[in-house]
Amino acid sequence: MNTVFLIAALGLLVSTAIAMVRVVGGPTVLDRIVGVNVVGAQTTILLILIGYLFDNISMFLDIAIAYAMLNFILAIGVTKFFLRRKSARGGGGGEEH
Amino acid sequence: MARLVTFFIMLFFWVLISGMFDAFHMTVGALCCLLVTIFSHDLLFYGRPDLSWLRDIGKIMGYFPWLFCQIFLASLEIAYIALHPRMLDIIDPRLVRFRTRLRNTLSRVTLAQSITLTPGTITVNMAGNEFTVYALTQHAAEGLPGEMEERIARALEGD
Amino acid sequence: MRELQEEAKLRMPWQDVILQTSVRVLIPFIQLFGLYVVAHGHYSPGGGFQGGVILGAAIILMALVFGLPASKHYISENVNKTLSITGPLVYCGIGALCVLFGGSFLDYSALNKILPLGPIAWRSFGIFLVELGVGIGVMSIMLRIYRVLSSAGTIDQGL
Amino acid sequence: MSILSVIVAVLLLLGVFFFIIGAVGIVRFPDFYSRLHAAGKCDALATALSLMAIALFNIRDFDWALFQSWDNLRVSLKIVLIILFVYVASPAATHAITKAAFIVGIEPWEKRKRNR
Repeated sequence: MNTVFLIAALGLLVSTAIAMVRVVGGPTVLDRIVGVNVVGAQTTILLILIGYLFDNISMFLDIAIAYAMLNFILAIGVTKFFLRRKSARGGGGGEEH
Repeated sequence: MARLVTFFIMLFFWVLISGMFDAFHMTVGALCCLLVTIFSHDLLFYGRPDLSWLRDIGKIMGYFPWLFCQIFLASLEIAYIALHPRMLDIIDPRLVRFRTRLRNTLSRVTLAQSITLTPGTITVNMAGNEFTVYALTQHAAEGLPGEMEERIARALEGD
Repeated sequence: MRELQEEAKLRMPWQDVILQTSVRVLIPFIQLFGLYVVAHGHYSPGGGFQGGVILGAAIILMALVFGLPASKHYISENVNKTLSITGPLVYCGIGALCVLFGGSFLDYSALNKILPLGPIAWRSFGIFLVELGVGIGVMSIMLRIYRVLSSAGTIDQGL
Repeated sequence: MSILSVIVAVLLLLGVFFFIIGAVGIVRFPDFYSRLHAAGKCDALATALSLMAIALFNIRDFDWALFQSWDNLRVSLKIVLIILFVYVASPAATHAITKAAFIVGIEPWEKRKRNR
């Protein structure tokens, strides 16, 4: 069974590498956010698989839950920040930059 | 009442994630649940202090398997599109607007989340009972809101 | 397309019903998980700092989605200041108490003289208390940094 | 190799397959909104499938009659909690990003533009 987990983890690494293309070369900031979100979702699974490979599932599970939560908060936070910055630049009037 | 229910939900959650049943950890757990209850009980049951949500949860559990099945089928379609060599000929993105007949906020939000979860469609905006949905293909656009709305209406609004 | 954009801008782009409803359900669980990480610091990964970060992130999430005034209603500035003093005070207080009872700084077994539980139980309990202090401090100071940075010093509107 | 192992392997590899589809999708699709289709949703499904596989694998030596090894069952339920969390949080994040892009004014790709 460890072999299957190892293969799955390698597949996840490959897909992370593909998603990184969008993170590095995305035309807009929002593209990069999407890329980072995808990488975060893959990392959650990867952490749990690592937990199995190291025989310490209950420890890595906590890290995975925290990672999923912070990933969600990161997406919303960066989105709001970008929205605010863009609207301030695009003629918000008297707002400071 | 809402506080009591929140406390027991939190206690259940604590037992699930903690897994240590000595006196010290259970005491700490009960204290933590109490703290969260005091701070956040009005977040979890905003505007619904009665027990009507219990019935809703039971009904919505029957909705999830169908949703999961839909998500799986639609994901296969997205996979077909994403791997197709001449992808640009297949996709035809468009904005769709429609009005829903769902009444309360929770069921509308459930509908919006389900639409977003089903590949091929994303909820762009929800203002009142008007949804703006971005659909990837014509086939996905035609399937809106359709059966999903009916099922949610049956599950959450009881008609 | 164009008028749809205008409409989406007009109707309070910061207040999003879908996001608010989802976040409202999630926040109590995130808080409880943060408390769990603080409380189980000596058995599992994590501890005071990490749990404090998760607790602070829950309230930052609230400030992001409901607006800064709502989060100030939840934890006001005065309470936040008190908490950010309490956290380091608990940490230093435990350490100083150990010195007072004849040990070195943060040598918890010296606390045995207050309440005879045995030095080993006191070590475990002392670590828990210190981590509680660290958690409270990290939470409130993270929240404070977010509030000051997001509103450019004047804590009124936020991101 | 029991039947459980086969189910676990199939679910896990299916999840990884959907992850790769999502990654390929966000690289190949022409505009921002269609990239979101690939990203947000294939990932939710792939996460659910992989986590289900792991949860099933975790209760492989759980004895239902004696109700021993309570810890394994607890870990599996915890994994199910992650699935529920992802299914509430992921569409909300996708929706937030979409709405932000919509307000900022990123133009969607349209078919007739290309034909012109």
